[in-house]
This record gives sequence, structure tokens and C-alpha cells, in this order.
Amino acid sequence: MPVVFIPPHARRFVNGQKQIEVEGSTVEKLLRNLETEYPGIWDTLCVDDALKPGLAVAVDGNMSNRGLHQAVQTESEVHILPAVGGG
Amino acid sequence: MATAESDKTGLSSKGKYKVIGTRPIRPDGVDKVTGRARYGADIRLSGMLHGAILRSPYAHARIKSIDTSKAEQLEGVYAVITHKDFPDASDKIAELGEGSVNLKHLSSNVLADDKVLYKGHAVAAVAAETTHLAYEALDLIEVEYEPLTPVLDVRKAMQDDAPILHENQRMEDMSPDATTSDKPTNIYKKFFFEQGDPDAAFEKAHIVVEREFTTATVHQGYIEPHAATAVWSAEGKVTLYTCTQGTFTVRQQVAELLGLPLSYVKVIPTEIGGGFGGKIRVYIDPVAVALARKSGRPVKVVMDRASVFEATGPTPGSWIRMKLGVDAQGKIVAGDTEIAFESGAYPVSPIGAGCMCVFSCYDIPDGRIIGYDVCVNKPHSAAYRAPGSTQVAFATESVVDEICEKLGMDPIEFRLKNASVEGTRRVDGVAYPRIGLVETIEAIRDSEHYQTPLAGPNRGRGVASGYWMNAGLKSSVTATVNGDGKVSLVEGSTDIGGSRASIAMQFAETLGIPMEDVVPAVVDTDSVGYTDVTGGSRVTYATGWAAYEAALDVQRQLCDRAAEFWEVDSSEVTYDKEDAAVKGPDGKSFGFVELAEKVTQASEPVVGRGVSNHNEPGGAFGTHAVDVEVDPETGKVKILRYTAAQDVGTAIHPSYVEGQVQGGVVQGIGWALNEEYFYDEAGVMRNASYLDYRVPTCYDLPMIDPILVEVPNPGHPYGVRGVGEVPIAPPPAAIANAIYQAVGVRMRHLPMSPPHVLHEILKKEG
Amino acid sequence: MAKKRVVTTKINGRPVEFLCEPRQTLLEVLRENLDMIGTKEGCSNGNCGACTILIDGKAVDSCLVLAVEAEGMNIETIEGVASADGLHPLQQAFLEEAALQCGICTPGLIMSAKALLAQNPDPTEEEIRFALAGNLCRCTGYDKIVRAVQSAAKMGCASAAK
Amino acid sequence: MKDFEYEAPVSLATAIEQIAAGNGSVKVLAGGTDLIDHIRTGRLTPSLVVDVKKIPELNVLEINSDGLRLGASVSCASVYGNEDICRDYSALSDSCHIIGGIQIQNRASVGGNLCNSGPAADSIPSLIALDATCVIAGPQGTREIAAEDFCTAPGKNVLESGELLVELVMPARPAKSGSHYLRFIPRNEMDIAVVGVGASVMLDETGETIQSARIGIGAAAPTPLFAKEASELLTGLPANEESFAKAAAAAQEIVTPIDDMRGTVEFRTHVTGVLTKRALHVAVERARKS
Repeated sequence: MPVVFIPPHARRFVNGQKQIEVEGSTVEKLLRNLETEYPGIWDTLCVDDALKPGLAVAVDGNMSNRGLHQAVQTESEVHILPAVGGG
Repeated sequence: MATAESDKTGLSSKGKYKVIGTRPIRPDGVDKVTGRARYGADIRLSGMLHGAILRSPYAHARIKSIDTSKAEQLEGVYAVITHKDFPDASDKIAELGEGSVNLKHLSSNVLADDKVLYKGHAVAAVAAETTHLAYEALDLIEVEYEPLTPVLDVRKAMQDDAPILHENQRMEDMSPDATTSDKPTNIYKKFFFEQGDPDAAFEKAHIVVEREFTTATVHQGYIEPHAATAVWSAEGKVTLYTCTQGTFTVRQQVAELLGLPLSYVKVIPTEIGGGFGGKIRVYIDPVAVALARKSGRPVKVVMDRASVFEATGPTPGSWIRMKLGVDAQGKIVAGDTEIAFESGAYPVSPIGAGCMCVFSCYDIPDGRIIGYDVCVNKPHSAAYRAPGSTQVAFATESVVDEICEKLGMDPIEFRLKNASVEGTRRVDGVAYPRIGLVETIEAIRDSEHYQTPLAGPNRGRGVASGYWMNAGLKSSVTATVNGDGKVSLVEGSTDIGGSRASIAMQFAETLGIPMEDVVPAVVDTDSVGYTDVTGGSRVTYATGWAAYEAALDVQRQLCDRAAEFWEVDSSEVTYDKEDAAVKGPDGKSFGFVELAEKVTQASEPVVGRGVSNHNEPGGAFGTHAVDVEVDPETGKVKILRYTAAQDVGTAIHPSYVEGQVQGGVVQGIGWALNEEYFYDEAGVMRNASYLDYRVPTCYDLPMIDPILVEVPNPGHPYGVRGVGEVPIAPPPAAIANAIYQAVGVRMRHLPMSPPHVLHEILKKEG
Repeated sequence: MAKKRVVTTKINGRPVEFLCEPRQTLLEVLRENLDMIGTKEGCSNGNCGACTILIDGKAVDSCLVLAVEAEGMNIETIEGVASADGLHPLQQAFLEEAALQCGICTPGLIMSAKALLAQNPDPTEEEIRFALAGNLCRCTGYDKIVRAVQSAAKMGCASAAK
Repeated sequence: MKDFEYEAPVSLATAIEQIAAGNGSVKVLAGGTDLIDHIRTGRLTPSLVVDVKKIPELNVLEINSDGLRLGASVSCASVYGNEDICRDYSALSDSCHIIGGIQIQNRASVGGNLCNSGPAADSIPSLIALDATCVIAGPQGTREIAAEDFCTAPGKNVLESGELLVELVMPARPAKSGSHYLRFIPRNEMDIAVVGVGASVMLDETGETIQSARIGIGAAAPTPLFAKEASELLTGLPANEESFAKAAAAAQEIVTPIDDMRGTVEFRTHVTGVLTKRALHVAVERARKS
């Protein structure tokens, strides 16, 4: 099952857990599934059906610009990180 | 110069490719050495007016009124604009591919709304027949200000009683014990990352070192000032010539700020005279467009050098507290850091990246990172080559050096013991794919430089490593096969450092044709598919990948055409890139040139297309060694020798890869030794010129020796990793460590300019 | 407004007459009046060298010369460096050594290097670095630029320049 | 750039007339490397610019047994291109070799550097050390003033409205004399002096004893300074590091530097001493070889 690493500011919605295994084939599905079990986490990370501005998703260490639509594999690690600007 | 190859992967580029790894002359070279290449300020259109911008003399003030009537009446003036000429911007965040921007902030930065937030903040603009006249008109604009107290230092700006830049700003707290407050603050956001239990781990550490560091605001220092020329058509369409790292990004920002349909804005890239992250956000482009709209004439706006310093995005000054603990064997057991970046007049700064880079080079099982993004009365900070990484590398690598000294351990041995490898989990949680940090450390250890003892008084050697994550993002190219067997390659990545060559080479490699037979063109936003900025070290990786896809598309189309000519099924036809030929059954064969000619005469055109949006750019690491000599009587630091080892994935065009490393190192040396924004108490930058903003000259430097370590990126067809950014990160720390070896003082402030170094020497001598 | 002046000069070997205001710099006149945009503007106060041209064989920052001063002067700009026969050895060396990245400083550097090699056909690395100190480059770290000048000197640049 | 008229007189008399008639809103153009930037940025707004490069008296470059005559508009490159000056007036050629980059040196003049009267002007400490006299022409005729008395405040000098610096005259250099200028800058080129020291020494026949010395200091006070006590205390002392240190200490006594983007009070005061020692050291070495 994919593992979602819960960003520190969202951990209070998941009883302080740092990572949670959850079903889903996209980041969106993972977070929706998390929300059913842990209400409040969706609104902490997302707004208007997208990640909040300033946040980005990384799957297996790679930052993605696909946001919630990014596909995940069964063994994937998913991180929600600050968006990065380059030079 | 040396090229070390990785013997661990067996995937070195040498001998594997026909075109990749060679050093052809760049396609745009002749235009650039003969003065024919057109840069931003070189655009001249008939009927063109010249724009000029009125800027705030105050670092912090409320605008009470602006009277432009006298300027409007001056003979030869065609338009005067202020913030009121822009539609109300929403508080929406626009993603610019690399980084994002709040449109309301962007709009207020381009022309100030109710407040000016830094000296040089644009307030109004004029279009007139000549530049001289436009500047005369600026003197006739009357602005009434109510000056406010400025705050210029990140720590002061974080205090409770600090002057507030944005009354409606409340801190967004990303820490687990986040609380909300309704108090106005200059802190835009507090970042928090934690892995393991650092507090417990420090308890068990054998040695703990905790230090504070500060770094001054510095600028990218590109030699070409920003320049934009806008043409407004009666039907409401805009053509904009501009020197930018990203035409599509400019298109988006201009359209949003002026309320225009995206597709009505056509951005034509000129050549670009350097950017380094500073030519992504717009400053003058919307002004040129608004002036063109109001005057009905084409308008060119060119920034002067002082405005480039005072009013474009430098990279943040910072304060950093850095604490590391090691066990008796020299293994890092815990890390804890607090990082505060000056975002300038508006959020956001590259603090997020700084947090991700700060412990990136080491395996730190228990660590905590806290970051603050803080507004101060300086221009809104922007990206600068590996944004955020240099500041934090200075802190981390300096403390690592101090720990090595306390342990009595060689800094190379320490790094090899603690270096991040594939699978190492960073404190922000991400685990690395295959990376080449260890190989760069070994390359330095084995280098002739490191193996040669350094002799002489007041001399010292320092080592430091650095990291940048690199970016993937979106790119598009099209490739038209011409009747003469050459290919027109159309791309959207503006070429700052030879990317026409590195993209064309990957295309040529894929088809097995000579690079010289590929004619690249960097075109406008109407003429190529969406392409993200030339930044994030992504162009050779991502646009190169798009070119690879386009070449595969060309292969497929050529095979189909050949199949038609031969009247066979296309499954029986293959493309042989070794011979640059299409091969069919019964020994049938068309050479590339032959088929190109035949297709052009008697078949549908062959137009290949390639897009990419891959996200495995392969982070890049570098390890540097530097020898310095310090004049103990003046504190002046001389760079005697510099070697930079970097994991470059695959070096497509080694000369330009070396050039990226050398250029990044020298920018890092400038940051280390002399570059800084020097403000007076009123918030006026006292050194807004190349005279006193001291970028290194040729006479200040030795040759810079790059060692290209090639650990191919498994996430790219040719193993490309971004190379441009990471080399700026290690130099300040490496030099600080060398200064300590030379004269025994630990420098914890950048720049390590002579007055600072001498001060420490005198303090030490008592 | 001050009266415009007619100035007679020689630019890249050919006589050129232009009309200018006293307040126009030679850089401005080259670029705006004469459409010779090869000479670049980086700072306008003599600290970056992007606008380097040769006046009577000597390198100067054209942003710090008034166009009216150019009366009777012999001016060389980047546009006059290559000939109909091809590139100047310095230009060729800059290409082969990859001595440019963004290229904005390149015209100025080539002009400074040309003045150096005309005076000193076989300069040391130290002499090259001193001669080019007035030309800032932010991309390359100068390494390949110095090598390009060394390589051009080896090609016998001084004689080829004549 | 603000509008202005331009004249390029070929005689001194015409130049003085034009300058005098301008009533203070005239600026004199020699190399222009400071002036043109000042006009561009609006720090100066002359109505007339008088280009003095075509006036013969301002182009004099003469060195003989009476000494050196240096016309006010002679370029720095011409100064260090002259072997005699490099040999006998080394401090001056040292200065000219480090003002700006080569592009600046090909235009900028010593006279212009003096008239611009910046506290950090590189040529002025050398002119002071070499005991230069400034020859000034004006509607009332010609007058002379010592180089150390020329500047009165940052950017200000003794020139009255309508006056023009014509030339700089330096006395002949006897045997066993030597001079040197050096400055501290953060980079190795293209900077303004953070501190600059010019020193000239005359030794006795043995080359071991200092007969006389003159030390000029730049960037450490509102105007370049003649370090009188530091200079005079050297008379009769052995030409060694101990004596240089005494002079350095005396030089540090008279400086009144500021904190700015180029250096701190602490730094400038300390480095004044360091550079005084180093300047004297090289000047003595040169004197011994002369």
C-alpha cells in the first residue's frame, strides 16, 4: 500500500502519526481516503480541489507538478512538501 | 581539467555515444561573437517610444497622492501610468512552473499600490519620444509620501514591535503545535520538518556544536539589465519582446496582471544576457504593455543598472542557527536548525528549498528543521542559482568543519562516513534515488589538488559539499525534416548558456546524424508548445528529453514513409541510428539524407513532435576544495586554487558543463568574499552599482578546475542530471573553512570581506 | 534644447557622419542613431565593460564618452572585427573554447582582448587577467575566456588583426 | 540625461572665458569618466560642458631637470606609458595604473581625478607625496597651490568660479629617491580605494638613512591628507621597518575615517598603518635602486 508522509502541521488530524498506509492510485485518492478516516486533513492540505498554494507533492522522492493527479504505485512514498523555485 | 568517470555504474558516457560527449561549436555562437545577436535592449521598432519608471526614494512609506498632470503635458510625452492603470488583481496564486507568485503582490510590486515597501519601488511610468525626455517627465510627477519606519534585518522584522509591512498578513504555521494568531506580522510562514527524536539524540551525542550564521542579501548580477518592448494592437492583442528565462511564464504573468486572454499575449524571446533565477518574475513587461496600450505606440522599457540592483529580486539575506551532534566515531546522530530568510517586500522567499537543502548531504537519522519566511523593506527576493542552498550550506558545512576539527578527523573521511547515498532519508522525509555525492567526495580526495600539500604561511585549504534538487517540468519541441537532410528544431527554452547545443546534440544522437545538421531555433509563445522556464537546471534534462521524443517521432515517420515507398508493412522497417538510416526487408535501406530528400519531393512532410513532463531530474551534488591565502594585516582573502567535483549525470557538451561549474563557483566566490547589499538606516542601498557591488573580476581569480563525475541519472534516456545550480552552494563554506586553516578565525557572516575578516583576526589577537 | 552637432568620424575603417545631441553618449549614438547594437550596455557608468570599443586603438567604455567628443576619432566596434574572409582569431577562439555562455559581455571582452593583443601579442595569464579586469562576465567564471585569449594569441592574433 | 551645451575650445583663453561666462553652471570635461556618470544620474546638472582636451597647455607632458609638468587632461595611460615617469615618479604611475580598468585609464586624467576631489582619489596621495603644485588659471590670471591644499571637502576644492586647473608641476627627483602608491581594495581591480597611501623618500648616499619623506593618505578623512608629522619624523631615521612603524603610528593618529560600504573605522585606521609601512618599504627599495 502507498505510504503518505503526513506533514507536521497536519499530524494533529491523524493522532500525531508521521506516516500512514492508505489505498489509492493517485495522490488525490490517497488524500480523499485519508479524509474519510481522519476528517480535517483534506482542508489542511487542499483548497478548491487542488493542493494549497505553496505546497507540492513528491512521489518516491521526485517533485511532481501534477499535484493531486500524480499517479502512485502500490509501493510509493508520498510527501507533501513546500513548492520550490529554481534559478 | 579532468573528467573522472564512474566505474561503479559502468554507464559512463565515454565511447557510448556519437554526438553526446563531444564539443561542437554552439549554433548561436557566431551571432554572439560578432555582435549580431539581439538582446532585450536591441529591439527597435518603427514609431517606438521609450519608457522610464519613477521609483520611490523611501524604503517604507504610504503613498498619499500622485499627480501626473504636469508630466502628461510635457511635449513628446505620450502616456503616463500608475497602479490605477492595472485592473484590480486578485489574491490568487499563479504557479510559474518553478515557484509561484501571489498576483496581488506581483501587481503591487510592478507599480506600487497604496504603499512603497523598498527604496526603488516603482510608482509611475512614462512613455516619451526619447529616453532623455521620458526621464525629464519623471521629474514632473508629484508624489506625496507619508514616510514610515523601515525594517531591514530579518531578526528585527520578526520581533513583536517591528514595523509591519503588510497589515493583513498573519503567520501560517506549519509546525505540529500550530496556533493561530490574529496579530499582524512580518512572518509569512513558519516551516517545520522533523525526523526521529532529535532532542533525545543530542542527549547521547559525543560532541555537539551549535553556531549562528548570517548572510547578506546578494544579487544574481546578470550583465544585461531587464528590457521589454511591447506592441499593442487595436484588437487588444499584445506582442512583447523581452529577455526572459521563460516566455510562457511572462505570458501568463502579463495576461493575469492586465486582464488579457492568455492567447492574446505573444511573447517573443530575445537573446538573454544572464538570468540565474532573476529573470522569471516580471518587473517592466506589464509596464511596457500598459504604456503601449495607453499611447497606441510600441514602447521599449530598459532598466538602468541601479534599478536592477534596487528593484529586481536579489536573493535573501539570512540568519541561521545550526546545531549538529556526532558520536565518538564521527557519525552524525542529530541535527537541529532554525533558518530565517528575508523574503523582502513580499512573500515568498526560497526558504522551502533552503529547508530541503540544509541537511541534504548527510544521513541524519534524528533531525529538526524550522524555517521562517520574513518580509523586510528590501526588494522582493527571487531565485538565484540553487535558491536557498548556498546560505544553508554555509552554515552546515562550517559546523561540520568545526566538528571534524574537534574529532581530529579529516573532512573528507568525515564526509564519506556521513554522506547521503541512495536510500538515505532526508529530514524532510524524502528518500534519495541513485545519487553521486560519495563519488564527488572521492573525486576531490583523489584529485591532484587535494593530494598536493599546501605550503606557506597564512594559507589554508577548505572543503565543502552542496546539493540542489533540480527540476523537470514541461517542455515542447518540434522538428521538421528538410529536403537537404537537415532538421529545423523549434524549441521554447531560451538559451542562456549553450542549451541550443545541448538540446540539438540529444536530438542528433537519437537520429545518429551530425549535430551540425540540426538547426535549432528558440521561438515565441505562438510558435511552439508550452515550455517552462530556463531554470532549475532543467533545460538539458527536460527540453533535451522532448527533443529525444521528437527524434523518436521523426524515426517513426521516416519508417512509415519508407514502408510506403517500399510497399511493405511498416512493422518490417526499422530506424538504425548507428548508420542514420531506415532499413527494410531484403537489405532495403535509405540513408537519412536520401530519405529526407525523397520524402520532401513525394510524400507528406516529416514533422516530429516531442513533449516532456518528467519529474526525475536526479538531484545533483558537488564537493569542492579551495586553497586560500589570507593577508593577516588586512583580512583580504586570495583564492589560490579551486577544484570543483560534481556529479553531472551525463555531460552532453562537456565544455558547457564545465562552464556551468566554473561560473557557479565564481558566483559563489563573489558571495563568499565581497558581494552584499549595503543599506543605510533609512533603507537606501548605498552600493547599487558594479563599482561597490563587487562581483569578481577576471583579475581576482585563478583557473577553476572542474572534475565532471558522471553518475548517469536513471530517470533520463541519456542519464542527464541538471548541472547549473549546485556549484554555487559549496564555495562560501569551503572558503570559510580554508580561512580558518589559514589564520585561525571562524567566519560566520557573509560576505567574508576584509573588514569582517580583519575584525576577527584583531579580536583573536586581542 | 542644445543644438545638435554633426560629428565626423571613422567607424570600422569607413567615414561616418552623424548628428547628435551633446548629452548623447557615444554608446547611445552607436546603438540608437547608427543601429550598431553589437556594443552592449550593462551599467552606464564604466564598471562592466560591456560597451567597450576602441578609439584610436585604445579600449574605452563608450558609455563614458560623449558622442560629440568623437569628432575626428577612429572608432572600432565589434561589428568591424570579423572580415569578409571570416571570423577574427579571437572570435574563433571564443567559439572553440566555449568562452561565452549568455554572450552579453562577449563583444566588450573581444574588444578589450583585441586591444591587448595588438599591444602585447604574447601576454601571460596575469597580463590577460589584468587587461580584462574592466570587463565583467557573470556566467563563465572567466576560465574559458582567459584560455580563449591565450589560444588566440597562439594563433598569431596580432598579425591576423592587421 | 539632462540637456547641456558643449564646447571644445582650442585655447586656454577661450576656455577661461567660456567657463567664467557660465556662472557656475559649467563643468569641465577631461576624461569624463566621473563627469558623464554624474550628469547621467543627475548629481550634476551643468548647462555647459567645456571639453578641455584640445587645449595645448592641458596636454603638456614634460620631464626634465626642473621636474615634471603634467597637463591636467593627460590620460592615466599616457602617464604610465611614459618610462621616465615610471622610473622617477613611480608613485604617480602606480596610481594611474590602478584607477579603474584599462578602459578608464585610457580616458581618465590625473587632473580630472584631482578636480573631482573625492576623498579616495588614487592620484592625490601620490601628488602630495611627490610635492606637486597645482597651476590654476582664471579670469584674474594664474595662481599656484600645493596639492595637499587643493581639496577642501568631499567633492569640493579651491577652484573659484571661472577657474581651471591647467597643470601639475612636481620637483625634480634627486638620486636615491623613490616613491610608491598602494591602496587597499577588496578586489584586485575596479574598486575605489578603501585606504590609499603614497610615500616618497629621499635617502642619503649610503641608502641607509632617510633624509626626507612625504606621505599622502587617501580615503581616511574628508579630504586626502598630507601626513606631516609622520613624514617629518622620518628625517634622519634609518630606513628600516622600525622607522616605518613609527611613521605608520603617526599616520594613524591623523586619520578620521568613516564607516561605509567600503570599510569600517576600525579597518581604515588599522590599514592606514599597514599601508604606510608597505608604501615606505617599497619607496625605500626603489630609492636604493635609483
